[in-house]
This record gives sequence, structure tokens and C-alpha cells, in this order.
Amino acid sequence: MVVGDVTTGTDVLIIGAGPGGYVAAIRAGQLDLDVTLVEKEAYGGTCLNHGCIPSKALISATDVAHDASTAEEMGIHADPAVDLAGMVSWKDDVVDQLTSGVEKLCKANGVNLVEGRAEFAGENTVRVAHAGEGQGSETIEFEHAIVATGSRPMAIPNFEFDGERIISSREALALDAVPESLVVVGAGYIGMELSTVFAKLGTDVTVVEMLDSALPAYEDDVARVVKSRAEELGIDFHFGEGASEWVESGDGITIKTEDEDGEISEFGAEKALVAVGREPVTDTLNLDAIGLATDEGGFLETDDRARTDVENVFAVGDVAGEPMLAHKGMKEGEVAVEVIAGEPSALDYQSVPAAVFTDPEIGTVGMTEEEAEEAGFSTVVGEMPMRASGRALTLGESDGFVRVVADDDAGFILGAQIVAPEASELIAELGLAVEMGATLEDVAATIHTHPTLGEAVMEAVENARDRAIHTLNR
Amino acid sequence: MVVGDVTTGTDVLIIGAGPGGYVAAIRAGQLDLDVTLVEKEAYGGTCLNHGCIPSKALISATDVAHDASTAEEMGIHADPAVDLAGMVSWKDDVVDQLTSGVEKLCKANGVNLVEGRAEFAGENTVRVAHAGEGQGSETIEFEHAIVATGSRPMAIPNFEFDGERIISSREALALDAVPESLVVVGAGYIGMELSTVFAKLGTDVTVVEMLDSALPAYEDDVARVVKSRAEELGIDFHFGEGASEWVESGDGITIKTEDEDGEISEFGAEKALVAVGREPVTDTLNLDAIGLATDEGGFLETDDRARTDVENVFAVGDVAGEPMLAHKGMKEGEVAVEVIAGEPSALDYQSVPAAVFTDPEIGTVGMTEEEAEEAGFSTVVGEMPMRASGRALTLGESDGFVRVVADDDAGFILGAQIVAPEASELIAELGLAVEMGATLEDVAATIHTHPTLGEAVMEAVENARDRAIHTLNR
Amino acid sequence: ADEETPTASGRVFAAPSARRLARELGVDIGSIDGSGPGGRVSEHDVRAAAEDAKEVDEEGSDSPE
Ligand SMILES: Cc1cc2nc3c(=O)[nH]c(=O)nc-3n(C[C@H](O)[C@H](O)[C@H](O)COP(=O)(O)OP(=O)(O)OC[C@H]3O[C@@H](n4cnc5c(N)ncnc54)[C@H](O)[C@@H]3O)c2cc1C
Ligand SMILES: Cc1cc2nc3c(=O)[nH]c(=O)nc-3n(C[C@H](O)[C@H](O)[C@H](O)COP(=O)(O)OP(=O)(O)OC[C@H]3O[C@@H](n4cnc5c(N)ncnc54)[C@H](O)[C@@H]3O)c2cc1C
Repeated sequence: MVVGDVTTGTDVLIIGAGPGGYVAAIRAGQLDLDVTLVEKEAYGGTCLNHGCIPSKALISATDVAHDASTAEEMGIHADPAVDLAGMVSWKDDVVDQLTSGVEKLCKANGVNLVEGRAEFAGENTVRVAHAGEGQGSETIEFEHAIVATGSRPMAIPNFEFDGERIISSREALALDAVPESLVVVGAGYIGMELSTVFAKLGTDVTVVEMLDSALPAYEDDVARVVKSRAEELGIDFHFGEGASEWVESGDGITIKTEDEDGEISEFGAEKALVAVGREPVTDTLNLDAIGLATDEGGFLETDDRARTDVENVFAVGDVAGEPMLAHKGMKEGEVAVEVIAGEPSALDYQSVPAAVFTDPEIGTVGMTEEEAEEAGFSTVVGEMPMRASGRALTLGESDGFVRVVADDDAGFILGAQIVAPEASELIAELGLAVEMGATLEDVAATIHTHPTLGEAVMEAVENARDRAIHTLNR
Repeated sequence: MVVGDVTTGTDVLIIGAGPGGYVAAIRAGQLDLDVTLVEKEAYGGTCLNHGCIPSKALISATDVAHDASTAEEMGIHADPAVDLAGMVSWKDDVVDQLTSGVEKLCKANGVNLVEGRAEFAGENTVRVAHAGEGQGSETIEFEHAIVATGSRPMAIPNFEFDGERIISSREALALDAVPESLVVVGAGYIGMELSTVFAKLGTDVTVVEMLDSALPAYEDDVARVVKSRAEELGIDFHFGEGASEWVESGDGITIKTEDEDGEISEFGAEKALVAVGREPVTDTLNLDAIGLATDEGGFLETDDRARTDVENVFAVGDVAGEPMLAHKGMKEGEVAVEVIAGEPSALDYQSVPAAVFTDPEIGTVGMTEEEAEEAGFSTVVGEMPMRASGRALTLGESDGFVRVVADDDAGFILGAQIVAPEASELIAELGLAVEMGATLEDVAATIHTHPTLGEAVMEAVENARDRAIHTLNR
Repeated sequence: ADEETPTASGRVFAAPSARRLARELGVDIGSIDGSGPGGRVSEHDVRAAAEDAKEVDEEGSDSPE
């Protein structure tokens, strides 16, 4: 033992206080387990500090200004001035409220909080190096460990993050002035959400994407609605091109891209935001000490109880693989701890819903039509265009549609794809439907409040039964 | 037969093309019934022309301007100018799109449309007087009739609607200038929605309510959230007072109110909006001709197939009683027609959800705690305050809460009360839960997207199980 | 049992509470013929299946070795 070291013991040791880790810790406290949560940086992890929350805060605030400035048709004449530093400081307040809330909730549930960087030191021990020089370190013995160290932005060759010219989402969410121009590398959900924010703030946004469409993880007709709107906002898309290098030029930079034929294009901009994906944080954990290896992508493989190959070690959240979404990590955190406590819990959910907070939003759950067919279902599909929704028209936002996919025999709802205002909220009902094994008839028979966007869910379901009222059935 | 009369026949005759009537007509067309829909005024009825849709359009548009003008904290500085005439004309466009959509959908589904005022002329006949002098009339023989004539605003003694000084919601939704001051008589949902709109537009609003609270149909803690916000918007409430008379005074009017001790107060205003309730339109139908009588309130009593006491006559929508809500009427319209077509349909739903589009919104479904106890359930209740919702904070709107009521034995969800941003949408998931007989565990086990307001539904459910993560469990 | 499974991919349609109960009682929910619409498995079906399994077990242990 190193001089100055303290050794303590804990039943459940959790590394990382993001959504996966802190939810696990709170649930452990609720189940009266002796639990210790180690965090090296900030309670709430990526999600609360540099991800979900700050991005949604800026998206919502930007919309307030943008909506008012584009509402002449509604009889509203406004020319809002946005002070980005002010907006970011408001966003920081929101983050502070939530992260200090997480800390308080942990304490109230009896979680031991340890600040520092943990790495495995032996089969049942971690060493935690406290931040700051001379702050020493401690060794903690554990019965069970939960790895919840999350992910970091992936860099691409020649585009090392410098926080100034080449930035990741983290810096993009903390700028104090609106850039005049921005190249966004990657049209995944993070790239698209941020492109939309900056385009609405007046930045000249160019999106460069290696694949051939925006939001390539989504079906064409879903992604197309978002892309069209983005183009209306002035976003310039370049598909089939990869960013290859950059140089300083005058006040800004020039980014070079290359397509598959080797053709080079150049884009000038103030900054480049690289948002090409995220990679798990497992390389800094000294996993060898517990005899655990990652897969090729650096992820930890887990079973349906969130257990890794090492019996008493669990992995939750982004380190445990796709989908890298906060709510997936939270569920895994709960299950890991419940399993440790001896409860009959398992990761037996049918689906992890996903949302993209673009304009309009996307919300999906369960299978697409194609996935359902591949899984061997004979499917029936129903759709409702938002332009036929009374509520959408009263909001002045009628792009998009609701689609439901069901099995044609019994009518079980298998999945849904929504691209519409509030799609992130509308998907909740269909998430419950998928988990419950609800049928088309179950949702159709449920009275939906008028006038709401949620009626479009009912109409899509009715359309699958050839009984939609507000759209033609075909 | 009167000279000039034409007699035609129809299988299903529907009187009134509001949500109850037009939905019935479209479903009848889908079921290949020979159907005729008679409307005297405008397709879509009260709801599309003077109710749900115009009110929600003005609420949403007003919010766009108001949100921007109160977002300094978010770094947004704006001073929007609202041109009410422009806003109302945009609203009229929305209404036109929807009403012409209804007309098209009726035609596409093979519904015979007849314009005119219908009244019963015999056991199986109505007479339809066409609008406009000399336009004549026709007699239509029917096998089945569906009465869907809706409701009209109730007047109070001494406050006859004149459309200028003493107005109903209909005129309030069509003003071409923002009144400087307005007395709103009645703090029910229509009064509160419109008070909020005008307060946000800058009108000096005074609400006079006979009972002792705003939104008296709702639980105290639900109504209180809306009332506090309304007071912040400058709305002045006077409870326990009834409007007794008014006089012209200078540019405006003076409204006198009286409390139960006979004490008189006076309020000056430009106009008074009387929103004390609505009464069914059944007195103009010559119901005697088919031997049908209304109850004391003028409503038609119906059974669980939407049938009146006269075998081949159905009643749907506001004429068929509380709750006088569009979606209740639509469901009744569907069921009436399906019953006529010989389908095994019935009004067997557990609950009609309801929404109030105030700031914040209210959404409710199923039973309150008190109602559940009265019904003999031993209950368990869970709550989640919106100030603990990450998504609510990112929207800058964190007033309110989600409450769920469940039975304590099996955990069946019996009802929910939400007062929160988007409450009208959030209630949909719980509506499905109530209809499906879902348990607390079912909703808790369903992964909810982060960060969404819908997570508060899950947290409220978890709170009922002492397992909420983001709020303390007590 | 039916050779033709009613659902593709061995997917079982059951509420989360029924799925949890099956784990708790140690029955394979995939082997239960649900009584709900389309064969949806209810908590009641799970309990019945667990009872059946117990009976088979008990009969087994009662029978002379
Ligand atoms: C811009 C952006 C927007 C996003 N938007 C959404 C969204 O809307 N919805 C959604 O669901 N997801 C979103 N995500 C993804 C989401 O943030 C992640 O899925 C989520 O944060 C994963 O949670 P986690 O607990 O696995 O890890 P993280 O949140 O990454 O937390 C891991 C924590 O572990 C700590 N840590 C790491 N190593 C150690 C160590 N050795 N010792 C001690 N502590 C350590 C880190 O400091 C960190 O606090 C977004 C991400 C980004 C970047
Ligand atoms: C300001 C306001 C806001 C509202 N907001 C909401 C809301 O957000 N959500 C909600 O669910 N409800 C709302 N309502 C209530 C909703 O409008 C009614 O519940 C709904 O319109 C009832 O539908 P209905 O088909 O029964 O009747 P109506 O919509 O009233 O339609 C009846 C139709 O019958 C016609 N008619 C009447 N007599 C005859 C006759 N003799 N011959 C031919 N035609 C005739 C009328 O012209 C009318 O078109 C609101 C109401 C108001 C006033």
C-alpha cells in the first residue's frame, strides 16, 4: 500500500456518475445496499453537463427566439436579439440545478460519494486518485463493481480537438458568441441537433457527411422531413464526402473534404464541429487487473442482467454498447443494482425509444416495417400526416407524420416512427403500447384528447385498420 | 307536403356536422351505409369554427410572442408587436383548412351533404329548411337518425350577448383589436383559457367567478398552479361573486357583481366575456314529432350504444351530456354508426381524458384519488414535481406536477392528473394505461426517452412504488 | 403445442409485469399459450403455468422411486 493511502470497503462500487452510474447508485441506496459512487469530474456525467441537457436547453431557447422571428403569418412581428453568452449562462444554471440535484439525491439515499479517478487495482479493489496535486489517493475494496464510465467524442484523423477551431459538441454547447460560419462534420443526431441550433442563431452552416443522407440511422422518409426543414433554415449539405484535413486561413479555417472518387472540396468557416460518433471510455480503467477485456470497439459485453464476463462486475450505459442513450443507461443501472440485491430484474424490455430534437423532432420505438418483416412478421402499417392534424395546424407546425407498424395477424404494435412537433413526447404512448403487447384496436379504442398531436397516433393506428377519420385510408 | 318540397330518403340521417356528427358521417361512409349529413352553418361545428381549434390557435400564437418577450433570462431580448387582426386572420386560415378538409373527407367517404336547418317532422322524417330566403326546403326520410346538434353558450340574466359589449367565446376569438380591459365572467376552462390569452396580449383581465376557485372542476392543488401563474400574468380574481348587471359608462361598461351577502362590487372594462357554461341545442329540433323528450338540462339521455329512448334515434356529442368535449362526441359518433351497422361496438371506455390549454396546461384521465376511494379502491398515489424534470428546466417551464392514482392491491392505474407544460399530450400515455388495465410496474418498466417531460410520468409511477429516482419517495 | 408459433422471432407478447412474474416464478414465458387477444400472456396465465409446473413436479416427487 502506498503511503498516505486509506483503504475502505463497499458492497457496491460504481465508477462514473452519469445517468447509468448515478441512477444505479440511487437505486442501490433505496435497496439499502452499501454503495459508493466515484466520479472524476462532475455529477450527471456527459448527459447533464455536456450532452442531453445543455443541448436541449439551447435548442429550446433558440426556438423561442426563432419562432417569434418567423411568425409574421401569425400576426407577430419581432426581431429578437440573442445574446449567446447570456443563453449559455442560463443553460449553465439549468445544468447546475440538475447536477446539484443529483448530488443531493445521492446523499439523501445514503450513497457514499467519492471524488476522483478510479482504476481497477486488483480483483476486488479500485484505486481512486483524488483530483489536484497532493490530494492523494485511496483504495476501495468492493463486493460488486459497476462500470459506468460513459463515452467521449470520437476524433477523426487530422482533426484533433483543440477547443478553438476544431471543436466537439462539448465546446459547441459553451460558445460565448454565435460563429459566423460553421462546418459540421457528421449528420448524425448530435450533428443535426447542433446544426439546427446554429442555423437558427444565424450561423452559416455546412454539413459534411460521409454517408449519403442526413440522419442515416433513420428511414429515408423520416430523415427527409428533417433535412428539408434544415435546408429551409439555410443549412447546406454535402453527402458522400469525408473531412480530410484543415488549414488556418485568414480569420478562420479551410476544411478539405474528399469523396470516394478522391475529388476534393473546400469549405471556409470560423470553426469546425466534429460530431462523427462517440467511443466508450474503458481504456483508462486498467481492466486487466480484473481480467476483463473489451470488444473491438472498446465496449464491455453484458448479458441480460447487465453482468460482464467477470461475475461480480457489471457494465451500464454507453460502455455497455449501443444504443448510447441516457435512458438505456439508466435502465441498465437500475437492473444491475436490482440483480445485485437479488431481485428478479432483467433487461427484458422490448425496445429503447429514441428521440432526435431537430426541427421537427423524431421519435422512434420498436421495429421499422423492414425490421419487422426481417423478423418474420407479416406487417400492416398505418400513417397520419401531420398536415391533417388540427393541433399541428394551430401550432403552425405541420411537417411530418406518425407511422405505426403492427403485425397483421393479431394486430400487435411492433414499432412506430414519428417525425413531428413533440415527437419525443408522442413516442411515449407507443412505447407503452409496444411494451404492453397492445394491439391496434387497444390504441384505437382509447379516447385521445382533442385537439392534441397525440390524436395523430390514434389516427395512424386507425389508418392501419382502414378506419382513420381525418385522413384517407389507403 | 309543402309546394317546392323534395323528398329523399336515407339510411342514416345525421343532424349537425360538428365533431360528433361529421365523425359519425365519415365512419358511416366507411361502413358503406347510405348517409346524409345536414348542417345549417359550417362544417366542423363549434369545435372547428368557434371552439377548440380557434382557441388553441390563438393560445399557441400568443405564446410565441409572449415567450419571446419574457425570455431575458435565456439571453433573448425581444419586444414583439402583435397585430391581433393578423393573428385572427391566420387563425381563420387554419379553420378554413380544417373545415374544408372535413367537407372533402365527407365527400370522399360518400356522405351526402345537405346544407340547411333540420327539424323532425314525423317519426321517420326531418324537414330541412335551406338557408336564405326562397331557398325552399326538403323532406328527408330516414331509417336511423343521429342528433348531433351540439351546444351554445349559456347566457346569464341581464347579460344578453350583444356581440359588442357582452360577448361569448365566439366573439372573443374573432376580435380585431386587443381590448384594453376585459371582465371574464366564469373561471371554467373556457374562461381561463381566454383570460390567459388576453392577459398575455396585454389586456387588463378581471375574472369573476361565483364559486370559490379557478377551474372549480379540478382538484385544488391542480387548479392552484394555473391560478398562480394567471396571477403572475396580472389576472385579477374575484371569487364568490356573481355578475348581476352592467351599464354603459364612458368608453366602456361597468359590471356589477354581488356576493352571497349581497355586497356589490363594480368593475370597469371595455367588454365582458361571459363564459359560464354551455347548453345543449335540442329546443329547435321539434323532438315532439318523434316522441322524444330531453332531461331538465335539455340533454338527450342515451344508453351505452348512444341510443336515445326512441329506438332508431341516437344522440352524440354535447347534446348527449357531459363531458361536453369534442373527443367524447367523436367516440359517440363512431359507436352510434357502428351499432347501426351491426358491429359489436359500445361506449365501454374507462375514461374520457380532458385537457385545459392554460399556462401550464392541465391533462386528466380516469379517477382522482378521492373518486377512487369513493369507488371503493384502496389507493396509492405517486407524484413528480416538474421542477425536478430536466426537460422542464430546459424549456424554462417547471411549474406543476404529474400525479398518478393506482389501486394499492394489484397496482392498476386508475387515473392521473397532470398540470405541466404539454400536459394535454402527456396524458395520452396514461389514457392508454387506464384503458389497458396497466399496472404501475408496467409503466415503470417501460423505458421513457431522456430528456422528455414524459419521464415525469414514469417518475410519478415510480414514486407510487417508493422507487422514484429523481424525486424523494415519501 | 402448435408447431406454428403465432409470433415471429419467438417474440412473446406480454406486459412487463407478466414477464417479471414469469422470472420470479421460474417459468419460461415463451412456452405459455396466452389467453389474451392474439395469444397475449397475462399475469394470470403465468400463475396458471407455474401452478401446472408445480403439480407436475409434485406428482413427480410423490411417485414411488
Ligand atoms: C451533445 C450530446 C447530446 C446528447 N443528447 C442525448 C439525448 O438527447 N438523449 C439521450 O438519451 N442521450 C443523449 N446523449 C448521449 C448521452 O449523453 C449518453 O448516452 C449518456 O451520458 C451515457 O451515460 P453514461 O452514464 O453511460 O456515461 P456518461 O454520461 O458519459 O458519464 C460517465 C461519467 O463517468 C466519469 N468517469 C469516466 N471515467 C472515470 C473514472 N476512471 N473514474 C471516475 N469517473 C470516471 C465521467 O467523468 C462521467 O461523468 C447526448 C450526448 C451528447 C454528447
Ligand atoms: C371556446 C371553446 C373552446 C373549446 N375547446 C375545446 C377543447 O379544447 N377540447 C374539446 O374537446 N372541446 C372543446 N370545446 C368543446 C367542443 O367545441 C364541443 O364539445 C364540441 O364542439 C361538441 O361537438 P358536437 O358535434 O356535439 O357539437 P357542435 O360542435 O356544437 O356542432 C353542432 C353542429 O350542429 C349544427 N346544428 C345545430 N342545430 C342544427 C339543426 N337543427 N340543423 C342542422 N344543423 C344544426 C350546428 O350548426 C353545429 O355545426 C370548446 C368549446 C368552446 C366554445
